[in-house]
Amino acid sequence: MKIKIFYFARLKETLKFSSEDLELPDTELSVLKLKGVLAKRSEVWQKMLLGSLKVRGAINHELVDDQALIVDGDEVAFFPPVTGG
Amino acid sequence: MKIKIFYFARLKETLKFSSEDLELPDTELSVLKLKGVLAKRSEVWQKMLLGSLKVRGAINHELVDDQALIVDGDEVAFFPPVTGG
Amino acid sequence: MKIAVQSEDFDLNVELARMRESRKDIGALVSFVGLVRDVNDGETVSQLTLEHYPGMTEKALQAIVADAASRWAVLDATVLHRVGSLQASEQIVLVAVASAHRDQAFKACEFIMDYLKTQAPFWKKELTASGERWLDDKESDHDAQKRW
Amino acid sequence: MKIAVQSEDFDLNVELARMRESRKDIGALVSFVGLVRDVNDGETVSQLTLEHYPGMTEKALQAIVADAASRWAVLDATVLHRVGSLQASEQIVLVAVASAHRDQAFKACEFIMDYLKTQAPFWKKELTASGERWLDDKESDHDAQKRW
Repeated sequence: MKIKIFYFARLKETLKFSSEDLELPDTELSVLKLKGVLAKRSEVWQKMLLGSLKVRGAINHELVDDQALIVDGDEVAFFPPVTGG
Repeated sequence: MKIKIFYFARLKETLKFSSEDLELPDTELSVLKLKGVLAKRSEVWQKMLLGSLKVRGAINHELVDDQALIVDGDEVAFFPPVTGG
Repeated sequence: MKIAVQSEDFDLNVELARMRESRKDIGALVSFVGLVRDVNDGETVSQLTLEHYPGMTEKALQAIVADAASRWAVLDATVLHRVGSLQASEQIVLVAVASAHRDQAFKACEFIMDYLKTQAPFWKKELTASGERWLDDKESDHDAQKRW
Repeated sequence: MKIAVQSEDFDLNVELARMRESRKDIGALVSFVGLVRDVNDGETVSQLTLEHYPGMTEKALQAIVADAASRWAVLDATVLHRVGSLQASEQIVLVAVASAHRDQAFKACEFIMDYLKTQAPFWKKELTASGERWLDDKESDHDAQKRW
Protein backbone atom coordinates (compact mmCIF):
# COMPACT_ATOMS: atom_id res chain seq x y z
CA MET A 1 0.00 0.00 0.00
CA LYS A 2 1.02 3.59 -0.62
CA ILE A 3 0.50 6.25 2.01
CA LYS A 4 1.55 9.84 2.56
CA ILE A 5 2.95 10.94 5.91
CA PHE A 6 3.22 14.48 7.28
CA TYR A 7 5.30 15.56 10.27
CA PHE A 8 4.79 18.74 12.25
CA ALA A 9 6.40 20.96 14.85
CA ARG A 10 9.16 19.35 16.93
CA LEU A 11 8.94 16.12 14.91
CA LYS A 12 9.37 17.91 11.60
CA GLU A 13 12.31 19.93 12.92
CA THR A 14 14.12 17.02 14.52
CA LEU A 15 13.45 14.42 11.81
CA LYS A 16 14.09 17.03 9.11
CA PHE A 17 11.10 15.68 7.21
CA SER A 18 7.91 17.59 6.55
CA SER A 19 6.28 14.87 4.43
CA GLU A 20 7.04 11.70 2.54
CA ASP A 21 5.36 9.15 0.28
CA LEU A 22 5.85 5.64 1.59
CA GLU A 23 5.20 2.27 0.01
CA LEU A 24 4.65 -0.64 2.39
CA PRO A 25 4.12 -4.40 1.83
CA ASP A 26 1.08 -4.48 4.16
CA THR A 27 -2.57 -4.01 3.12
CA GLU A 28 -3.34 -2.42 6.47
CA LEU A 29 -1.26 -1.35 9.42
CA SER A 30 -2.00 0.13 12.85
CA VAL A 31 -0.63 3.56 13.72
CA LEU A 32 1.56 1.92 16.37
CA LYS A 33 2.99 -0.54 13.84
CA LEU A 34 3.75 2.27 11.41
CA LYS A 35 5.58 4.09 14.20
CA GLY A 36 7.59 0.88 14.72
CA VAL A 37 8.48 0.70 11.03
CA LEU A 38 9.63 4.33 11.01
CA ALA A 39 11.49 3.98 14.33
CA LYS A 40 13.85 1.47 12.70
CA ARG A 41 15.32 4.17 10.50
CA SER A 42 17.69 5.56 13.14
CA GLU A 43 18.08 6.35 16.80
CA VAL A 44 16.56 9.79 16.27
CA TRP A 45 13.45 8.30 14.66
CA GLN A 46 13.23 5.73 17.45
CA LYS A 47 13.47 8.47 20.07
CA MET A 48 10.97 10.82 18.44
CA LEU A 49 8.30 8.24 17.64
CA LEU A 50 8.59 5.74 20.50
CA GLY A 51 10.37 7.80 23.16
CA SER A 52 9.07 9.99 25.95
CA LEU A 53 7.47 12.52 23.59
CA LYS A 54 3.70 12.08 23.40
CA VAL A 55 3.22 11.64 19.64
CA ARG A 56 -0.29 12.18 18.31
CA GLY A 57 -1.46 10.61 15.06
CA ALA A 58 -4.05 11.58 12.49
CA ILE A 59 -5.46 9.61 9.56
CA ASN A 60 -7.11 11.61 6.81
CA HIS A 61 -7.28 14.70 9.06
CA GLU A 62 -8.92 12.96 12.02
CA LEU A 63 -7.13 12.51 15.34
CA VAL A 64 -6.74 8.77 16.00
CA ASP A 65 -5.16 6.53 18.62
CA ASP A 66 -2.37 3.98 18.20
CA GLN A 67 -4.77 1.15 17.36
CA ALA A 68 -6.35 2.91 14.37
CA LEU A 69 -5.78 1.16 11.03
CA ILE A 70 -4.09 2.75 8.05
CA VAL A 71 -4.99 1.54 4.55
CA ASP A 72 -3.85 2.27 1.00
CA GLY A 73 -4.15 5.92 0.01
CA ASP A 74 -4.41 7.28 3.52
CA GLU A 75 -2.87 10.55 4.58
CA VAL A 76 -1.18 10.01 7.93
CA ALA A 77 0.30 12.68 10.19
CA PHE A 78 2.47 12.59 13.30
CA PHE A 79 2.86 15.53 15.65
CA PRO A 80 3.28 16.50 19.31
CA PRO A 81 0.23 17.41 21.42
CA VAL A 82 -1.34 20.55 20.00
CA THR A 83 -0.67 23.94 21.64
CA GLY A 84 -2.73 26.49 19.71
CA GLY A 85 -5.21 29.05 20.91
CA MET B 1 -35.86 62.71 61.22
CA LYS B 2 -35.54 63.94 57.65
CA ILE B 3 -34.95 61.55 54.78
CA LYS B 4 -34.97 61.68 51.00
CA ILE B 5 -36.81 59.01 48.99
CA PHE B 6 -36.36 58.13 45.32
CA TYR B 7 -38.73 56.02 43.22
CA PHE B 8 -37.81 54.30 39.99
CA ALA B 9 -39.31 52.55 36.98
CA ARG B 10 -42.86 51.22 37.46
CA LEU B 11 -43.09 52.76 40.93
CA LYS B 12 -42.11 56.20 39.71
CA GLU B 13 -44.56 56.01 36.81
CA THR B 14 -47.50 54.74 38.83
CA LEU B 15 -46.96 56.88 41.95
CA LYS B 16 -46.09 59.89 39.81
CA PHE B 17 -43.24 60.67 42.19
CA SER B 18 -39.57 60.53 41.30
CA SER B 19 -38.33 61.79 44.68
CA GLU B 20 -39.46 63.51 47.83
CA ASP B 21 -38.10 64.92 51.09
CA LEU B 22 -39.91 63.48 54.06
CA GLU B 23 -39.93 64.47 57.72
CA LEU B 24 -40.89 61.77 60.21
CA PRO B 25 -41.36 61.80 64.01
CA ASP B 26 -39.22 58.65 64.45
CA THR B 27 -35.45 58.59 65.14
CA GLU B 28 -35.13 55.32 63.23
CA LEU B 29 -37.48 53.23 61.13
CA SER B 30 -37.25 49.92 59.30
CA VAL B 31 -37.72 49.84 55.56
CA LEU B 32 -40.90 47.80 56.07
CA LYS B 33 -42.30 50.40 58.49
CA LEU B 34 -41.53 53.21 56.06
CA LYS B 35 -43.40 51.28 53.36
CA GLY B 36 -46.33 51.07 55.79
CA VAL B 37 -46.24 54.82 56.40
CA LEU B 38 -46.23 55.54 52.67
CA ALA B 39 -48.91 52.90 51.94
CA LYS B 40 -51.40 54.89 54.00
CA ARG B 41 -51.36 57.69 51.44
CA SER B 42 -53.82 56.01 49.06
CA GLU B 43 -54.89 52.73 47.54
CA VAL B 44 -52.32 53.11 44.76
CA TRP B 45 -49.49 53.57 47.26
CA GLN B 46 -50.77 50.60 49.27
CA LYS B 47 -50.87 48.44 46.14
CA MET B 48 -47.44 49.49 44.83
CA LEU B 49 -45.54 49.22 48.11
CA LEU B 50 -47.27 46.36 49.90
CA GLY B 51 -48.99 44.55 47.03
CA SER B 52 -47.87 41.71 44.79
CA LEU B 53 -45.05 43.71 43.21
CA LYS B 54 -41.67 42.74 44.60
CA VAL B 55 -40.38 46.12 45.81
CA ARG B 56 -36.65 46.40 46.45
CA GLY B 57 -35.20 48.99 48.80
CA ALA B 58 -31.87 50.74 48.99
CA ILE B 59 -30.40 52.91 51.75
CA ASN B 60 -27.58 55.24 50.77
CA HIS B 61 -27.08 53.35 47.48
CA GLU B 62 -26.85 49.87 49.03
CA LEU B 63 -29.50 47.21 48.42
CA VAL B 64 -31.14 46.34 51.75
CA ASP B 65 -33.94 44.11 53.01
CA ASP B 66 -37.16 45.10 54.80
CA GLN B 67 -35.57 44.91 58.24
CA ALA B 68 -32.81 47.45 57.51
CA LEU B 69 -33.00 50.61 59.62
CA ILE B 70 -33.31 54.10 58.20
CA VAL B 71 -31.93 57.03 60.19
CA ASP B 72 -31.87 60.80 59.86
CA GLY B 73 -30.27 62.04 56.66
CA ASP B 74 -30.52 58.74 54.79
CA GLU B 75 -31.23 58.51 51.09
CA VAL B 76 -33.80 55.78 50.56
CA ALA B 77 -34.95 54.34 47.24
CA PHE B 78 -37.77 52.01 46.22
CA PHE B 79 -37.86 50.19 42.91
CA PRO B 80 -38.90 46.93 41.22
CA PRO B 81 -36.38 44.10 40.77
CA VAL B 82 -33.65 45.29 38.42
CA THR B 83 -33.68 44.25 34.75
CA GLY B 84 -30.54 45.72 33.18
CA GLY B 85 -27.80 44.08 31.18
CA MET C 1 -10.69 49.45 35.50
CA LYS C 2 -13.23 51.54 33.62
CA ILE C 3 -16.86 51.68 34.62
CA ALA C 4 -19.37 54.00 33.00
CA VAL C 5 -23.07 54.57 32.52
CA GLN C 6 -23.72 56.49 29.34
CA SER C 7 -26.33 57.26 26.70
CA GLU C 8 -23.78 57.19 23.85
CA ASP C 9 -22.89 53.99 22.06
CA PHE C 10 -19.52 52.36 22.76
CA ASP C 11 -16.81 50.92 20.52
CA LEU C 12 -15.54 47.51 21.58
CA ASN C 13 -12.28 47.89 19.64
CA VAL C 14 -11.47 51.16 21.38
CA GLU C 15 -12.10 49.64 24.80
CA LEU C 16 -10.07 46.50 24.14
CA ALA C 17 -7.22 48.51 22.60
CA ARG C 18 -7.04 50.61 25.76
CA MET C 19 -6.95 47.50 27.92
CA ARG C 20 -4.27 45.89 25.75
CA GLU C 21 -2.09 49.00 25.82
CA SER C 22 -2.13 49.14 29.59
CA ARG C 23 -0.07 45.96 30.01
CA LYS C 24 1.71 43.25 28.06
CA ASP C 25 0.95 40.26 30.27
CA ILE C 26 -2.64 39.88 29.05
CA GLY C 27 -3.17 36.51 27.41
CA ALA C 28 -6.97 36.42 27.35
CA LEU C 29 -9.63 39.04 26.67
CA VAL C 30 -13.21 37.91 27.15
CA SER C 31 -15.97 40.33 26.16
CA PHE C 32 -19.70 40.24 26.49
CA VAL C 33 -21.86 42.58 24.41
CA GLY C 34 -25.60 42.64 25.09
CA LEU C 35 -27.86 43.72 22.23
CA VAL C 36 -31.50 44.78 21.95
CA ARG C 37 -33.35 41.82 20.44
CA ASP C 38 -36.10 42.58 17.92
CA VAL C 39 -38.50 40.10 19.54
CA ASN C 40 -39.04 39.43 23.25
CA ASP C 41 -41.69 37.16 24.75
CA GLY C 42 -43.23 36.79 21.29
CA GLU C 43 -43.70 40.50 20.62
CA THR C 44 -41.81 42.74 18.24
CA VAL C 45 -39.83 45.33 20.15
CA SER C 46 -39.52 48.69 18.39
CA GLN C 47 -37.75 50.48 21.24
CA LEU C 48 -36.13 49.74 24.57
CA THR C 49 -35.80 52.43 27.23
CA LEU C 50 -33.31 52.00 30.05
CA GLU C 51 -33.70 53.86 33.32
CA HIS C 52 -31.18 53.76 36.15
CA TYR C 53 -30.50 55.15 39.63
CA PRO C 54 -27.69 57.63 38.96
CA GLY C 55 -26.33 57.84 42.49
CA MET C 56 -26.19 54.09 42.95
CA THR C 57 -25.45 52.51 39.59
CA GLU C 58 -21.72 53.14 39.27
CA LYS C 59 -21.13 52.23 42.91
CA ALA C 60 -22.98 48.95 42.40
CA LEU C 61 -20.95 48.18 39.26
CA GLN C 62 -17.70 49.02 41.02
CA ALA C 63 -18.59 46.68 43.88
CA ILE C 64 -19.36 43.87 41.41
CA VAL C 65 -16.08 44.33 39.54
CA ALA C 66 -14.15 44.48 42.83
CA ASP C 67 -15.83 41.25 43.91
CA ALA C 68 -14.84 39.58 40.61
CA ALA C 69 -11.26 40.84 40.97
CA SER C 70 -11.06 39.33 44.47
CA ARG C 71 -12.13 35.92 43.14
CA TRP C 72 -10.12 35.69 39.91
CA ALA C 73 -6.84 37.02 38.51
CA VAL C 74 -8.30 40.02 36.70
CA LEU C 75 -5.68 42.27 35.11
CA ASP C 76 -8.16 44.83 33.82
CA ALA C 77 -11.91 45.15 33.35
CA THR C 78 -14.33 47.44 31.54
CA VAL C 79 -18.04 47.75 32.20
CA LEU C 80 -20.10 50.14 30.08
CA HIS C 81 -23.88 50.27 30.31
CA ARG C 82 -26.11 52.46 28.22
CA VAL C 83 -29.24 54.24 29.37
CA GLY C 84 -31.97 56.06 27.48
CA SER C 85 -33.80 54.92 24.36
CA LEU C 86 -32.35 52.18 22.17
CA GLN C 87 -33.53 50.49 18.96
CA ALA C 88 -33.40 46.82 17.99
CA SER C 89 -29.83 45.56 17.42
CA GLU C 90 -28.28 48.42 19.36
CA GLN C 91 -25.62 47.67 21.97
CA ILE C 92 -26.80 47.83 25.59
CA VAL C 93 -23.91 46.66 27.70
CA LEU C 94 -20.24 45.74 27.44
CA VAL C 95 -18.30 43.72 29.98
CA ALA C 96 -14.69 43.02 29.04
CA VAL C 97 -12.18 41.24 31.27
CA ALA C 98 -8.43 40.85 30.71
CA SER C 99 -6.47 38.10 32.39
CA ALA C 100 -3.32 36.07 31.82
CA HIS C 101 -5.41 32.93 31.32
CA ARG C 102 -8.71 32.26 29.65
CA ASP C 103 -10.54 30.41 32.43
CA GLN C 104 -10.09 33.39 34.77
CA ALA C 105 -11.30 35.87 32.14
CA PHE C 106 -14.34 33.74 31.21
CA LYS C 107 -15.40 33.25 34.83
CA ALA C 108 -14.94 36.89 35.84
CA CYS C 109 -16.82 38.17 32.77
CA GLU C 110 -19.77 35.84 33.29
CA PHE C 111 -19.81 36.59 37.03
CA ILE C 112 -19.94 40.34 36.39
CA MET C 113 -22.82 39.91 33.93
CA ASP C 114 -24.77 37.65 36.32
CA TYR C 115 -24.38 40.14 39.17
CA LEU C 116 -25.07 43.15 36.97
CA LYS C 117 -28.35 41.53 35.90
CA THR C 118 -29.57 41.09 39.46
CA GLN C 119 -27.79 43.79 41.51
CA ALA C 120 -27.23 46.91 39.41
CA PRO C 121 -30.14 49.38 39.40
CA PHE C 122 -31.22 49.42 35.76
CA TRP C 123 -34.76 48.93 34.50
CA LYS C 124 -35.93 48.15 30.98
CA LYS C 125 -39.16 49.27 29.38
CA GLU C 126 -40.10 47.87 25.98
CA LEU C 127 -42.23 49.51 23.34
CA THR C 128 -44.24 46.99 21.32
CA ALA C 129 -47.37 47.12 19.15
CA SER C 130 -49.45 46.60 22.32
CA GLY C 131 -47.83 49.57 24.04
CA GLU C 132 -45.18 50.05 26.69
CA ARG C 133 -44.30 47.38 29.23
CA TRP C 134 -41.75 47.27 32.04
CA LEU C 135 -39.80 44.05 31.96
CA ASP C 136 -40.02 41.63 34.87
CA ASP C 137 -36.96 40.09 36.44
CA LYS C 138 -36.29 36.47 35.45
CA GLU C 139 -35.89 33.50 37.76
CA SER C 140 -33.10 32.24 35.48
CA ASP C 141 -31.10 35.40 36.20
CA HIS C 142 -31.47 34.95 39.95
CA ASP C 143 -30.41 31.32 39.60
CA ALA C 144 -27.39 32.35 37.50
CA GLN C 145 -26.31 34.81 40.20
CA LYS C 146 -26.76 32.36 43.06
CA ARG C 147 -24.46 29.71 41.61
CA TRP C 148 -21.29 31.74 42.24
CA MET D 1 -20.45 30.55 10.64
CA LYS D 2 -17.00 31.78 9.63
CA ILE D 3 -13.87 29.75 10.25
CA ALA D 4 -10.47 30.78 8.97
CA VAL D 5 -6.77 30.18 9.50
CA GLN D 6 -4.78 33.20 8.40
CA SER D 7 -1.48 35.01 8.80
CA GLU D 8 -3.12 38.46 8.72
CA ASP D 9 -4.44 40.12 11.85
CA PHE D 10 -8.20 40.30 12.41
CA ASP D 11 -10.53 43.09 13.46
CA LEU D 12 -12.99 42.13 16.18
CA ASN D 13 -15.37 44.98 15.32
CA VAL D 14 -15.59 43.89 11.69
CA GLU D 15 -16.34 40.31 12.68
CA LEU D 16 -18.97 41.23 15.26
CA ALA D 17 -20.60 43.73 12.90
CA ARG D 18 -20.97 40.99 10.30
CA MET D 19 -22.53 38.66 12.85
CA ARG D 20 -24.91 41.37 14.07
CA GLU D 21 -26.00 42.24 10.54
CA SER D 22 -26.90 38.66 9.76
CA ARG D 23 -29.85 38.57 12.16
CA LYS D 24 -31.81 40.70 14.62
CA ASP D 25 -32.54 38.07 17.27
CA ILE D 26 -29.05 38.15 18.77
CA GLY D 27 -29.15 39.22 22.41
CA ALA D 28 -25.65 38.14 23.49
CA LEU D 29 -22.26 38.24 21.81
CA VAL D 30 -19.41 36.61 23.70
CA SER D 31 -15.91 36.96 22.29
CA PHE D 32 -12.59 35.52 23.29
CA VAL D 33 -9.37 37.09 21.99
CA GLY D 34 -6.10 35.34 22.78
CA LEU D 35 -2.96 37.50 22.84
CA VAL D 36 0.77 36.79 22.84
CA ARG D 37 1.97 37.40 26.39
CA ASP D 38 5.37 39.04 26.81
CA VAL D 39 6.43 36.57 29.51
CA ASN D 40 5.77 32.83 29.64
CA ASP D 41 7.15 30.39 32.22
CA GLY D 42 9.33 33.20 33.55
CA GLU D 43 11.06 34.05 30.28
CA THR D 44 10.58 37.09 28.10
CA VAL D 45 9.05 36.10 24.78
CA SER D 46 10.20 38.19 21.82
CA GLN D 47 8.40 36.18 19.15
CA LEU D 48 5.84 33.42 18.85
CA THR D 49 5.65 31.24 15.75
CA LEU D 50 2.51 29.28 15.01
CA GLU D 51 2.59 26.23 12.78
CA HIS D 52 -0.49 24.26 11.72
CA TYR D 53 -1.59 21.30 9.60
CA PRO D 54 -3.24 23.01 6.66
CA GLY D 55 -5.37 20.09 5.47
CA MET D 56 -6.72 19.32 8.90
CA THR D 57 -7.03 22.59 10.82
CA GLU D 58 -10.17 24.06 9.31
CA LYS D 59 -11.92 20.68 9.38
CA ALA D 60 -11.06 20.29 13.05
CA LEU D 61 -12.35 23.81 13.82
CA GLN D 62 -15.54 23.17 11.86
CA ALA D 63 -16.16 19.97 13.81
CA ILE D 64 -15.64 21.80 17.12
CA VAL D 65 -18.05 24.61 16.15
CA ALA D 66 -20.63 22.07 14.93
CA ASP D 67 -20.32 20.24 18.26
CA ALA D 68 -20.88 23.51 20.16
CA ALA D 69 -23.90 24.35 17.99
CA SER D 70 -25.42 20.94 18.74
CA ARG D 71 -25.13 21.57 22.50
CA TRP D 72 -26.22 25.19 22.77
CA ALA D 73 -28.48 27.63 20.90
CA VAL D 74 -25.76 29.20 18.74
CA LEU D 75 -27.11 31.71 16.21
CA ASP D 76 -23.72 32.44 14.65
CA ALA D 77 -20.06 31.79 15.39
CA THR D 78 -16.69 33.02 14.16
CA VAL D 79 -13.34 31.32 14.72
CA LEU D 80 -10.19 32.96 13.36
CA HIS D 81 -6.74 31.62 14.17
CA ARG D 82 -3.51 33.18 13.04
CA VAL D 83 -0.39 31.32 11.94
CA GLY D 84 3.17 32.47 11.26
CA SER D 85 5.29 34.80 13.38
CA LEU D 86 3.71 37.04 15.99
CA GLN D 87 5.11 39.59 18.46
CA ALA D 88 4.14 40.20 22.08
CA SER D 89 0.63 41.67 22.45
CA GLU D 90 -0.45 40.56 18.99
CA GLN D 91 -3.77 38.79 18.55
CA ILE D 92 -3.56 35.01 18.07
CA VAL D 93 -7.12 33.75 18.06
CA LEU D 94 -10.69 35.00 18.03
CA VAL D 95 -13.73 32.97 19.01
CA ALA D 96 -17.03 34.87 18.89
CA VAL D 97 -20.43 33.33 19.56
CA ALA D 98 -23.85 34.93 19.05
CA SER D 99 -26.91 33.66 20.86
CA ALA D 100 -30.26 34.94 22.09
CA HIS D 101 -29.14 34.50 25.70
CA ARG D 102 -25.86 35.04 27.47
CA ASP D 103 -25.46 31.67 29.21
CA GLN D 104 -25.60 29.87 25.86
CA ALA D 105 -23.07 32.25 24.28
CA PHE D 106 -20.66 32.02 27.24
CA LYS D 107 -20.77 28.23 27.34
CA ALA D 108 -20.37 27.75 23.60
CA CYS D 109 -17.48 30.22 23.40
CA GLU D 110 -15.59 28.63 26.28
CA PHE D 111 -16.28 25.14 24.92
CA ILE D 112 -14.89 26.07 21.50
CA MET D 113 -11.73 27.50 23.09
CA ASP D 114 -11.23 24.46 25.33
CA TYR D 115 -11.58 22.10 22.37
CA LEU D 116 -9.48 24.27 20.06
CA LYS D 117 -6.67 24.16 22.64
CA THR D 118 -6.59 20.37 22.74
CA GLN D 119 -7.95 19.21 19.37
CA ALA D 120 -7.00 21.67 16.63
CA PRO D 121 -3.58 21.05 15.02
CA PHE D 122 -1.65 24.21 15.93
CA TRP D 123 1.78 24.31 17.52
CA LYS D 124 3.53 27.25 19.17
CA LYS D 125 7.24 27.92 19.24
CA GLU D 126 8.56 30.73 21.41
CA LEU D 127 11.70 32.77 20.87
CA THR D 128 13.31 33.84 24.13
CA ALA D 129 16.78 35.01 25.19
CA SER D 130 17.72 31.33 25.67
CA GLY D 131 16.67 30.46 22.13
CA GLU D 132 13.70 28.77 20.52
CA ARG D 133 11.45 26.36 22.36
CA TRP D 134 8.36 24.43 21.33
CA LEU D 135 5.62 24.76 23.91
CA ASP D 136 4.37 21.69 25.75
CA ASP D 137 0.68 20.96 26.15
CA LYS D 138 -0.75 21.75 29.58
CA GLU D 139 -2.59 19.40 31.88
CA SER D 140 -4.96 22.25 32.78
CA ASP D 141 -6.04 22.47 29.12
CA HIS D 142 -6.80 18.75 28.98
CA ASP D 143 -8.77 19.06 32.22
CA ALA D 144 -10.68 22.03 30.83
CA GLN D 145 -11.66 20.04 27.75
CA LYS D 146 -12.72 16.94 29.68
CA ARG D 147 -15.22 18.77 31.87
CA TRP D 148 -17.71 19.28 29.00
